[in-house]
Amino acid sequence: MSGLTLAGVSAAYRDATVLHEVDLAARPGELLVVLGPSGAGKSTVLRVVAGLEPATTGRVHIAGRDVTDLRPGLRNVSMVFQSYALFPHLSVAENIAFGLEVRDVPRRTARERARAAAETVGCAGLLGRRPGQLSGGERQRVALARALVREPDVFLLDEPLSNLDLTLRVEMRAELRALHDRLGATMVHVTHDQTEALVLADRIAVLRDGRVEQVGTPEQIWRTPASTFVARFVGSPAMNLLPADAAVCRTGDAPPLPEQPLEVGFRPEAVTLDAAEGTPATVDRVEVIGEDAYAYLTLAAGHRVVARVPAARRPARDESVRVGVRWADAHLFHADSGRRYVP
Amino acid sequence: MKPKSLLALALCATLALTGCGSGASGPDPVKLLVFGAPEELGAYRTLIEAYQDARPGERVQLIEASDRKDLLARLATSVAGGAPPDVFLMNYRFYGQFAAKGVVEPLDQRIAGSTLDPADYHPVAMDAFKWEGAQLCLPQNVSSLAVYYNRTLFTRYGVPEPKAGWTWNDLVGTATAMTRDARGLVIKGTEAEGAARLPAVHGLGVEPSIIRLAPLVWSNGGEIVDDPVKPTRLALDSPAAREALKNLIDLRQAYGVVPSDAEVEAEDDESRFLNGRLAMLMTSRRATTNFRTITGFEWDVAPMPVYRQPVGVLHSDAYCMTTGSKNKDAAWRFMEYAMSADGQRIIAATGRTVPSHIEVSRSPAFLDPDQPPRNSQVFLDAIPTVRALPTVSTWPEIEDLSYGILENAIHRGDRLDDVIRELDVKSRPMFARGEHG
Amino acid sequence: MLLVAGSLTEPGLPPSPTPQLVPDPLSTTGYQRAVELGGLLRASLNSVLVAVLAVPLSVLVAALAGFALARLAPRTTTVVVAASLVALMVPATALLVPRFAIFRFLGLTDTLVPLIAPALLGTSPLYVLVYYLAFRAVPADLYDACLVADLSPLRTWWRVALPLVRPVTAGITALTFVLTWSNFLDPLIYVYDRDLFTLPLALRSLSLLDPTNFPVFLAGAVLATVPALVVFALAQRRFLRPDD
Amino acid sequence: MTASRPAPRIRPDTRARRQHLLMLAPYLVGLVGLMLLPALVTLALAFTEYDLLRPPTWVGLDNLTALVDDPIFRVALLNSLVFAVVAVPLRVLVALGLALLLHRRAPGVGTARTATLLPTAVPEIAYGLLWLWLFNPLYGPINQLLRLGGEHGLTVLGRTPPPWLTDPTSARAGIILMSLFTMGETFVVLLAARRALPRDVYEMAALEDATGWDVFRRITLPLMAPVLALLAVRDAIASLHFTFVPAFVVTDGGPPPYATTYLSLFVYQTGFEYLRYGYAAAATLVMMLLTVAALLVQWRLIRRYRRFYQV
Repeated sequence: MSGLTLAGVSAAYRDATVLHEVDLAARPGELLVVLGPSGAGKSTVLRVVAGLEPATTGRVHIAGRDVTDLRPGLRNVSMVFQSYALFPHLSVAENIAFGLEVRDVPRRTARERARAAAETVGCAGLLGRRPGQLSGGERQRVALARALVREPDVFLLDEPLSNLDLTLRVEMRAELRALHDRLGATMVHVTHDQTEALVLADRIAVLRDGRVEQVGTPEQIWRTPASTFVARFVGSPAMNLLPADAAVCRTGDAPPLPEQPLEVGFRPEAVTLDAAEGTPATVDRVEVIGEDAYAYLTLAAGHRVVARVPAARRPARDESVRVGVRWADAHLFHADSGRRYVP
Repeated sequence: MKPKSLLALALCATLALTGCGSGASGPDPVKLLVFGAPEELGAYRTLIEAYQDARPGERVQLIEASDRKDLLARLATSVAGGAPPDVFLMNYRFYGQFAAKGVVEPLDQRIAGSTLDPADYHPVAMDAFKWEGAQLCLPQNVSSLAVYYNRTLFTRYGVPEPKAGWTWNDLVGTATAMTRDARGLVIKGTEAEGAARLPAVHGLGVEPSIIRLAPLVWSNGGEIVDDPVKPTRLALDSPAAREALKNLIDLRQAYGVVPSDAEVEAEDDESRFLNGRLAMLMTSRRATTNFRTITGFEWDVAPMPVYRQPVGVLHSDAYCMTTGSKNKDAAWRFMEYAMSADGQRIIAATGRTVPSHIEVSRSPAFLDPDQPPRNSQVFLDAIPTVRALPTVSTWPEIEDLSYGILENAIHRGDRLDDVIRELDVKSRPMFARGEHG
Repeated sequence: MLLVAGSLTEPGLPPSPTPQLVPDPLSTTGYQRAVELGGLLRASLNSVLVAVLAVPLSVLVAALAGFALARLAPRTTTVVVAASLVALMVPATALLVPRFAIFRFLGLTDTLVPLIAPALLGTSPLYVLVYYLAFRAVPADLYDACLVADLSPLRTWWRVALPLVRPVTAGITALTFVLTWSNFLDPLIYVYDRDLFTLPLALRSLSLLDPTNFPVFLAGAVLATVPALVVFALAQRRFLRPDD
Repeated sequence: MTASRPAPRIRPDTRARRQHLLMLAPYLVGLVGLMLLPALVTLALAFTEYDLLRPPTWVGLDNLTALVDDPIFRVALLNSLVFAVVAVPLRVLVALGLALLLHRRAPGVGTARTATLLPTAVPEIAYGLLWLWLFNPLYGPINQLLRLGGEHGLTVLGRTPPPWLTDPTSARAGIILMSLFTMGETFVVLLAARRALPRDVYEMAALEDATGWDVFRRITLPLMAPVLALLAVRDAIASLHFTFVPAFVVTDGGPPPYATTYLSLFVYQTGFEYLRYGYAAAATLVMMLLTVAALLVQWRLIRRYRRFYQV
């Protein structure tokens, strides 16, 4: 069976610990997205798995093998770097076949497999070129092909889409997903882009300051964020977060609040501006994005809230509105730890 | 190519080279270190070939340095590194530092046990290489200064040729009469730079050095150093020495008969003579080899001019054996040959030397009437009068120092008192560091 | 003006070493005599031999060492780089005597080996440092990619790192060649045998000729310069081009 | 964050480490065996009296105190410093001028660049021989050129052409002149540095209608200052070494008494001609201390400009 397990893995760079006893597993054939802001240690996770950084504690298993003490080349992983790390002095074909030749696969076989891999990712027409002559998207494909050709136990992708422009990114995102579905390979994909994570992932692991904040399906991450951090990191504009006792008009079925310091989070979608008994608020500014509009409001008590409204029915600036929150879509968090409150 | 094979290739190449570098089999050849102009080196190669022909099985390797400084650097480095040459050729003025430091093997015992008879050689040369009573080196030549002159030019301008017994004033007069411009008119070359007419022929060439100055000072009754055996300072402040020095400087400063410094830099005296643009040149026998290539005019030698009594200065190079030599017996056999009448004849034939072997020096090998200079007898006549300069170990430094000061004196016209004082003050520490034999 | 002088002086060297004022009708005699007196032919062969062995070896050593420095732990690197900087300050004259003792101990005096030996330190530690900087400037991801592909360091160096710094190699090869080719002090001290003389040494004996013999020593200088110029011109095309 | 990761390091994989050390080994052998050890031996000898022929004897600091009183050493030191002060800025300026002139693509620029580099390629001895001829006071091309149009061996201005090799000032100037043409390496670095300057700054200047001089003074010079400073220091260090062959071959330390006796030549002469190796070693020590001082300056400059000039 293939798959990947990190058990209590810590890693350090110079003297600073960048990973704190991370436990993480990717099931065989699963596309696991590691999501987090810059400096969260996402890339370090990949590099520890690949063996490019040593783990100071814990074990790494790939396909059931303990690879913690193996050098990178013996772990049977492929990696797509953020910069693609194509060798500028080699042609595309040589780049793809590079890993095979090194393993003394016969030349002819290597070339055939390289061609096959190139076809899989749709860059077979580029085989004779040099990386310098390729566009960003083409380089990305070549890098993917180079990873594919090795038929590894795990694919490691380090922000492979971050250097592409938006259109291309959306396109490649879909292709990547399709590719994964076709290959059925175990992939670990690192990104800071929550949309990318939500679209691509079988499961998402949210990383914060070298610790795993939450692991779950995109659905779980979206619906039941385990902490205020996850809640705010996923979704754009970020989830509103207020003290639970703030004076907000709760609409829908709203159970009484427990008697402890809590924070309430709700996405802009959960805000209504025309609640009859709503909390009074002023509109600071309005952003229109196509059919939708986001209204930035200041509540009477001074809290700031973002609301999503249909563009056609957006309020004007400085207009006074009455705000209500659909309580069914609200999340409660412990005010001190930021963890989710489970009644 | 795989990187490993590349590495292997480089390694092999280096090894192969090491292998071929260490070269031929058999006993190590005797290493002979000499310096000289390319022509001079040819003379030593001839000698070595003759030796190897005469004694099959013996091998001598010539190590060539291009000048005395290179030779010193090589000798010192190789001695320090523990692999000195077996024999080196060294002027007595410079061998002091090696003698004082025990680098030169005393030869008395070997001489006693060989066919070589010290009495066969000019004693003044043999004595110059005695250090603390022991014979350290064997002089291959005994030479002194002479005045080479361009006979053709003298004939053309109707100036009487220099002859034995001439005085310093005669020399100045002759030189003045021979300093001519391009049209052949006598001119004064004192303002050579920027003057309307430059001399096309200069009357005299002389190096501003102690070895050139010494015989003049001695001839005038003066001394170069305070004590010839254990010198502590230059003694040029005596009236006799002052006069000789002043006269030397005046050649340039007052009479302009010697080329200016720029002219020397452009064309040194030896080539100036070779090119027929110098009437007289005061130099040693060494120049002869070079001058024998002259085809355009006739030339000859005359003795040095005299102040009060004729005195010459010794020029002598000797074969010295290093104490560190690992091949002393073979080295000695070569030295014996080089010093023998045969060996001396070979070197004499090149014209470069006045043989130290008395018999050879009087034989046609040296006095060959067919080879210029016709008047080689001049060199032999001078031998009884020659004196040696001190062999203090720091003499090379003193010569370098004095050369610079004298050069400035002659060409820049520094005040005589300053020159003498500067020579004295700056050379004292060098004398103080010196060791004597 | 200086530019004109600088550019014209050198290329102007080969055609006419004869000035107008001094008539020197036989311009090739200079070359003939230079060859005879200096033994320039034999010396050229020796110089070529030394260069052919020393230059590749030197570049190899420098490239390997520079790569290793770029990839080793910072502490090792710091020590070696500092030592190299110190070594750069040592004047050549300070090395002659101790080196002579070493070569004698190894029985290598009077061979060409001491002339090739400096290749062991890349001819000058400077070149190792240049390689070190060049290899360090290669994007880290490329090295990581090699690690993931299980390339040994040696193969990483050969397959990836070295091709990436080709301009540097061209430049260093040229400089190494020139340094080796014009090395003068080493042969002066270590080589006895006239048959092992290298060009600079042969030229040295020409430099003692009289100033009026300049056609001879200029001829020698020209002979010695041409190969260096050719190598340099070839190489500089490479190391000046990439940023064109 | 991947891109900003500093120098690549691998985990302490013993196999890779061993291979890397193996790759470093030949150089280490050479560095230690052929440079550091010999240098150390020589520096140790600075505290001895050693004539190369007899075993050295320990004299402590005597050599150094003697150096202080040695007029020749002082002259040599002064000569070296003067050379560094005069020649180094000139070399850097010439290189800078040429780099600025030749950084653009234009017809003939390639040839000019090659020409600028070529003198650097000439073997030192050959270069010395060449200049020996060029400087020849009567027959040398330089003075022949200067004499063109003048009469009786004078220049057009009616003055004597410089007696290159016989007058101390001219000789020093001559050595400096010789050194000016061998700034090829400096030129290459400056050329690269000039090209690395951001283009938009110059476009900005063009919009402001700045004159060429203004652009140079206010933009190019400040931006290139760190590189220039580094090169100057490097050159100053190197100048201690590259004065040797010219002084050895061309002027032999003269004109008298010691106009072009530089430290390097002084060390060679005292060590190998006068056989005062210990004393020469002490002078070497002084030379190296000077170099260390220069390096410290350089190091500070690097630290100051690290952001500017990423080595």
